[in-house]
Amino acid sequence: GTTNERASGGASPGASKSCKGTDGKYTIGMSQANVAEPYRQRMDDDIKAAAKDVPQFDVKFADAAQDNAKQVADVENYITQQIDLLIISPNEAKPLTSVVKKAYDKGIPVIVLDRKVEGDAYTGFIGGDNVQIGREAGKYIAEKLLPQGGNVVELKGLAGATPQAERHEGFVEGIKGNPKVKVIAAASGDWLREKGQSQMDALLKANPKIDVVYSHNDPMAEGAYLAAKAVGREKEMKFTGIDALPIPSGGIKAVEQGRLSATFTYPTNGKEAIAAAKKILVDCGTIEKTQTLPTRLIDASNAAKIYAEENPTG
Amino acid sequence: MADLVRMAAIGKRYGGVQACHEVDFVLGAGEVHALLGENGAGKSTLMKILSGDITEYAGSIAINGTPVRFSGPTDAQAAGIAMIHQELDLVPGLSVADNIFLGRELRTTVRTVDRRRMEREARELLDRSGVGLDPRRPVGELRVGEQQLVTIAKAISLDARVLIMDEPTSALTSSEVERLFDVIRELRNSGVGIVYISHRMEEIAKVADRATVLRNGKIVTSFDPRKLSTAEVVEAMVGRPVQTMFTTPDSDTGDELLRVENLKLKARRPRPGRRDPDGISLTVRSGEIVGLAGLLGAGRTELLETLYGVAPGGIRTGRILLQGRPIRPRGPRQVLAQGIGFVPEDRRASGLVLFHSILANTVVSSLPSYGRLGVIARRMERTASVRMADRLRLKFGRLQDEVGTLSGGNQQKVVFGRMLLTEPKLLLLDEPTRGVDVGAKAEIYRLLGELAAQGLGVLLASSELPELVGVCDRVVVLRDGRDVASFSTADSGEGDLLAAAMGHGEMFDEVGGV
Amino acid sequence: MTDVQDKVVTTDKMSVAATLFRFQSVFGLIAVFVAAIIFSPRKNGAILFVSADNLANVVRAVSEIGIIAVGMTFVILIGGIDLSVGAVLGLAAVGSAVLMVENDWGFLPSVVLVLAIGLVFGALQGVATAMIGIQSFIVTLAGLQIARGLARIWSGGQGVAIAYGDGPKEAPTSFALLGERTFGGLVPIPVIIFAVVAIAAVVFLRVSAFSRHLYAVGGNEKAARLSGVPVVRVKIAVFAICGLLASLAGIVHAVQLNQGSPNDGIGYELDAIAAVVIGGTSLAGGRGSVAGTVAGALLLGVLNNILALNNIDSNIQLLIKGLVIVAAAALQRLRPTS
Amino acid sequence: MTDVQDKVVTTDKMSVAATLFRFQSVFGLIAVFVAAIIFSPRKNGAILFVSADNLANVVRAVSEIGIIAVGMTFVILIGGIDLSVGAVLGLAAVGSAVLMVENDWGFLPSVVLVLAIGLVFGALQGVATAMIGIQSFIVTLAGLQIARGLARIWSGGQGVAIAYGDGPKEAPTSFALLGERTFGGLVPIPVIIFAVVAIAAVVFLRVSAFSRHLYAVGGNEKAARLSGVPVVRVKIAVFAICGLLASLAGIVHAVQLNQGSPNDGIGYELDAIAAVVIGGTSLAGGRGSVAGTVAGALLLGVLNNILALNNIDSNIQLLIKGLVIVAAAALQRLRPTS
Ligand SMILES: Nc1ncnc2c1ncn2[C@@H]1O[C@H](COP(=O)(O)OP(=O)(O)OP(=O)(O)O)[C@@H](O)[C@H]1O
Ligand SMILES: Nc1ncnc2c1ncn2[C@@H]1O[C@H](COP(=O)(O)OP(=O)(O)OP(=O)(O)O)[C@@H](O)[C@H]1O
Ligand SMILES: [Mg+2]
Ligand SMILES: [Mg+2]
Repeated sequence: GTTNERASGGASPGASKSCKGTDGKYTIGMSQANVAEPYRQRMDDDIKAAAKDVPQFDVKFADAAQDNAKQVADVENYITQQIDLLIISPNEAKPLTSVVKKAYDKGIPVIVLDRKVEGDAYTGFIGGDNVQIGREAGKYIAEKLLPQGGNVVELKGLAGATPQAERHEGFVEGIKGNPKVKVIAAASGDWLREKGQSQMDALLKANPKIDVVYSHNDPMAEGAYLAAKAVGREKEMKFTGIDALPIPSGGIKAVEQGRLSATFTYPTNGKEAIAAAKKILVDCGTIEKTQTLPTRLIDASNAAKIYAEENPTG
Repeated sequence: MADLVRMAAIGKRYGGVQACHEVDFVLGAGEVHALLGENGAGKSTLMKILSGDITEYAGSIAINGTPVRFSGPTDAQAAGIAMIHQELDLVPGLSVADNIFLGRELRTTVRTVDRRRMEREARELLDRSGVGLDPRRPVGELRVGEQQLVTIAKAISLDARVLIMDEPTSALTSSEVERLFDVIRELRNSGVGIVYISHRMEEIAKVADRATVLRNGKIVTSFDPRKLSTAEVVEAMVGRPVQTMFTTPDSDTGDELLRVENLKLKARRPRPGRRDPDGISLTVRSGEIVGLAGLLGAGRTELLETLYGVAPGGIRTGRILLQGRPIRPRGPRQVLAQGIGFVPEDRRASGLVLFHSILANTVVSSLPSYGRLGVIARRMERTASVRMADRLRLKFGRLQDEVGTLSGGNQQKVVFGRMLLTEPKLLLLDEPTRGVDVGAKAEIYRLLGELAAQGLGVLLASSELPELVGVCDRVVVLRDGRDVASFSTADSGEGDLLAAAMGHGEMFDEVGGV
Repeated sequence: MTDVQDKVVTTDKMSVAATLFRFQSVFGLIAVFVAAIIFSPRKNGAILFVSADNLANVVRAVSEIGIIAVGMTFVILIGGIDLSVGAVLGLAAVGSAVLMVENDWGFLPSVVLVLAIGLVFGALQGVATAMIGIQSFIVTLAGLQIARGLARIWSGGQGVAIAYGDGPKEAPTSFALLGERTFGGLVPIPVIIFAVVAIAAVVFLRVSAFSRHLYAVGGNEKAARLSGVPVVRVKIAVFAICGLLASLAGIVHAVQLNQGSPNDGIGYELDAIAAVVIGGTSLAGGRGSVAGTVAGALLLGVLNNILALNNIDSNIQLLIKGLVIVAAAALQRLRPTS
Repeated sequence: MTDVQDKVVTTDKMSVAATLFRFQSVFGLIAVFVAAIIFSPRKNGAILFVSADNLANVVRAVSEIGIIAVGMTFVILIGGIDLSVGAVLGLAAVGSAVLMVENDWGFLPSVVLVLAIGLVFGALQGVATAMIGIQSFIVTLAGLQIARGLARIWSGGQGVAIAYGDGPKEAPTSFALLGERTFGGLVPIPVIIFAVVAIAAVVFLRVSAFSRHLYAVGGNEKAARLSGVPVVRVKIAVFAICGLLASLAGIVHAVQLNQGSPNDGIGYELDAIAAVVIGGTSLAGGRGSVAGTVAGALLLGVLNNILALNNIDSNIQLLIKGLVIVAAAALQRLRPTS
């Protein structure tokens, strides 16, 4: 959920206990919701890369394969292993709340990524704001791509997934400013490239005039692009995505290569998570209770530069 | 004597086949009524109608004068009609006792299954038919013959007024058959009406009070079997005189084809009830038909399976020589390639794909010989199939028909024909005439004679002593997985075989002459 | 009649080997248990795997799959399969959440309705396979999609969070108890539910006439029919039981996760089938036991736990689990009667 | 054995009904086609569904499932099942991308290696089921996990994007051609590949001795073995063919999406099985045809297309698809000989 938490500053009382300074050795457990999503795989990769620079850290990874129950078990196993800090990217908020609290109550500092758990039994949350991203995308389409108005089709993520609802909600707000922008159709692409493609096949068929395709993530946008290209209509319309993963198959490259007009970063926060962990464990410091990272618009003007920044080694 | 069962103008059609046509059948209380006829004459169909298995038919049935129309087997059972089906219908995973009481389990006062009582009563029932089977054994572990005895016990346990036995003895040897006859006589004396179907002619005269012959779904005649000779009965069934059942072989045998020396198989994982070869020696010459005799579980089937390379894994000692060269049977493909064919005991389970065509079933073993490069020449396989069907006098509609719609004997011929198409030197036959009618049997015997005359060797396992004596040149008797005697049929009879099979001479007189 | 005492077949010889094989999945479980202790990481001298807390976690984690697998055992025993159980679990989880939270129903009526839905859904699948004669694989494959669609529609596509209390839009606190632990905070209630279901199933299979019918339908349907076994009724009942247990698992799922989501239970059917098969029940029907299934489910749970405790890479975990399933199934082949 | 499947027997008289049933999946397809035309949305008087473009899309969309389903037909004909095809598709998609992009291999060697991997993977599953005797459901359930794990490891967990060109880290442009359209930009190459596979399979099943063996194994394995059919070899070959076709579908998948991702093909196995069963092939083995499977796949494709063209809610789509699958399977039961 995106319910706004009171931003309560100070570190939790449990956090300081685990700090053993620079001489300590720390085992960090990272509980990932589903590595089958490129975004989350990249999150793991970012954490791995960032942790390399902290010699005291040993990070373990677990994949819940999109199953809340499995993720609960993963966290419990971390508690059994007596890890020093938990990073969790929850599959869904509510089901993970109680087990995260359990860890937190045992004195394990918890950094929650991407999707908040309920209550305040965690040390810090770092994430993006999907409503905000949707809003930015809406504004971008309403102001930059279709100032004169036009027809938009929306490719949604998996029905039932929170980001899907939020990216939709923000988008609707974002295009409000320009009443001539009309959403003429929406279809569910389940976050998948091929689903985006086949849904777009039908949308193209049913809608002779489409100006913009707003997709809830980059893979579906790419799929939609391929569908349009197959019938030679890719030049008639523009495509936007979300996520902007700095990987070869990610959205930044797609923008750089001109398939997508724009995409919006949804930061994985891997780097930030390790930095926060370092602050808690090594520096015996405190972290912000909530750290929301802003989204960035990626378009043709900055795609190449940002890709290079995010992948310093090439 | 009141009519227990009166079936009037019964008709049943399967597609183009009229299985029963205007059949009137009457069974009295305390009567053993034999139902005779060729394969496919409609015997099983008629009885399935009576036992509620088939519910769509023409005509009417009355029990004790009351008209009935059953909606299923349970219905018929409630009316006192029980049937032993031709195909053994048991549940392999359940115990003997559970099978016997399936569908009408004995309960305790709290409605749970009373296992102890079921086992006790099952044991009593089995003892009554003379079978010392442990009622707790899973039926899947039993031999075919033992399973047949279980189905008999199950039918008896129903305390039916009408008991239908559809080929109850096809997998039994003479001693079990004798015991069954004792039971039948006992039931008859207590007023049960029994319908007895069998292709073993010698049984009919022994047990039946009356016999009715069906041909092509119609009643041909009805008579007292004790007053007619077997030849006359056979003529009524087939519709023409059948000269000699058994073509006396010329014994014009040639070189040694198969030699088995002290064959033993020690199974890696022994299965209860299996009797693997434990020191068997025998020979088969080309042109010779050698019989294998033995009691239930003597190890005949297991010997043939070992020779064909399909016995379960284990250590095999002793030697097997084919035309003087030692062979190591590893599997049907390899053994077939060496010129040994095998006709298994249970044609439905291990012989045929019932829902595939006659054509497909006939040619499956000899496919490489039709066409080249793995492509089938349809004309060639068709020709071969037709030729084989003619040669075996197969009774069928079209080659495309499903084999499952043929009568049992004709199904058997298809399995037979398949092996002949591989042009074997040696045929291993396991109960090849089980469930086959007399006419077809005579043809199979004639065929065996012909094949032998052409130099083929045959090893024939059978539970029918008349068949062994009539068809074979020589009979080897097995007991407990060993060969215990060998007879030339020219100078020994069924009594000698039986005595040897049982391991003592007491039974000699009892079953002596048939 | 002559006396034939000498022909009594002795069963003694098969005893030892057969007994071993009969309880093979139990032995497999023990073997895996011992292996787990050996491979378990240690902390401060303590073997993490055998800590009471961890063992409780292991069993709690398999309780849902276990409950489903018991129902699946019944279905597989009659020679069928039920691919819809995961989706029915999701439907039931959504149902409990929506009824108690959004409709403010009480504990009992909600649970009863949800169980009834599972029962009826299963029974309908049973009707399709028993009366129309469609193969259960297909019926339940379609059932999977239908149940999942219904769950999505009922929940409005979103997970429905469960908050407890007496107010409106709150679930009765009695429901929360189902997710708690008892016996000094050690034994989770879901484990107790699983245990009760398993024991009831074992006893049921042992003493009821229905169980004989069930084995008969799976072992030889024609023979069962000819013996007067009500084949159609048995099949419908079995699918209904399986649906009922799947929805029971869904309730347990919802209470453990404080939420009912339409995407709950995706893929659980395959885990349940794996547990059943590892437990020695034949997919061909007619042979197997609930005790084996329980052992199979625990075996998978221990395996998951020990892989996780050792932080094996999730991709490597996939490989190892695949290989263990094959190995366990291969072991089944060693039993004397195939 | 081909005689038991959809073969026209010209010489003999056969009732109209029987003929109708023989081609029932084809009639089912026609029925769905007609329904699609009726329910198709119209734009400016034109029926959207029947536009050449849309029809090409329909067939393109089913080409991967279709290719897989052809292999699945073989496996189901021998009485087996292959749950690993979706994962093998993913593995093959990853393989083609990694080899051509990251390892800079040429078109031919990459394709050959990827196909070989699918073939060997399938063959190994065949060995496990034919020689060890484990049920194929279990073997391929494990195979699914293993293939998925391998794909994840090979790709590093991320989809590998395919860019075309002559430079390093670029795939040969010849590969891109596979995703193009031909015959005036109308017919997608994947459709042609699917058609070739299907026709080859139909011809193969009709004329080869191997196919007789295959039907025999599926019809009665014991009888087949005793008749000298090389049962083990047939089984291994069939699973190998299925793996090969799944990896061919994976290559097609990669080229159509310009990427190979380890998560490609999740759940495709169930779609493929549905196509086979709707096409009239019996899950019990020994009965069925590739022509039916093709009709089944097209039927599902048309259904998907028309639901999407009408913008039906995705949850309702699940319900409708479930019901259509059951209805199609129920129709199968009407054939004269069960
Ligand atoms: N289910 C069936 N479908 C089609 N035809 C059948 C079916 N059952 C029997 N028939 C046919 O009906 C006829 C009578 O068969 P039935 O089984 O009654 O013969 P039978 O006298 O018992 O022969 P056998 O001595 O071989 O047992 C045969 O021609 C047979 O092919
Ligand atoms: N416990 C068992 N488990 C599996 N198969 C068995 C078992 N007992 C016997 N068999 C097999 O069952 C088949 C039938 O045995 P059957 O009852 O026909 O024996 P039989 O023919 O009377 O005796 P013989 O061994 O002399 O042939 C044979 O193939 C035999 O190997
Ligand atoms: Mg008969
Ligand atoms: Mg025998």
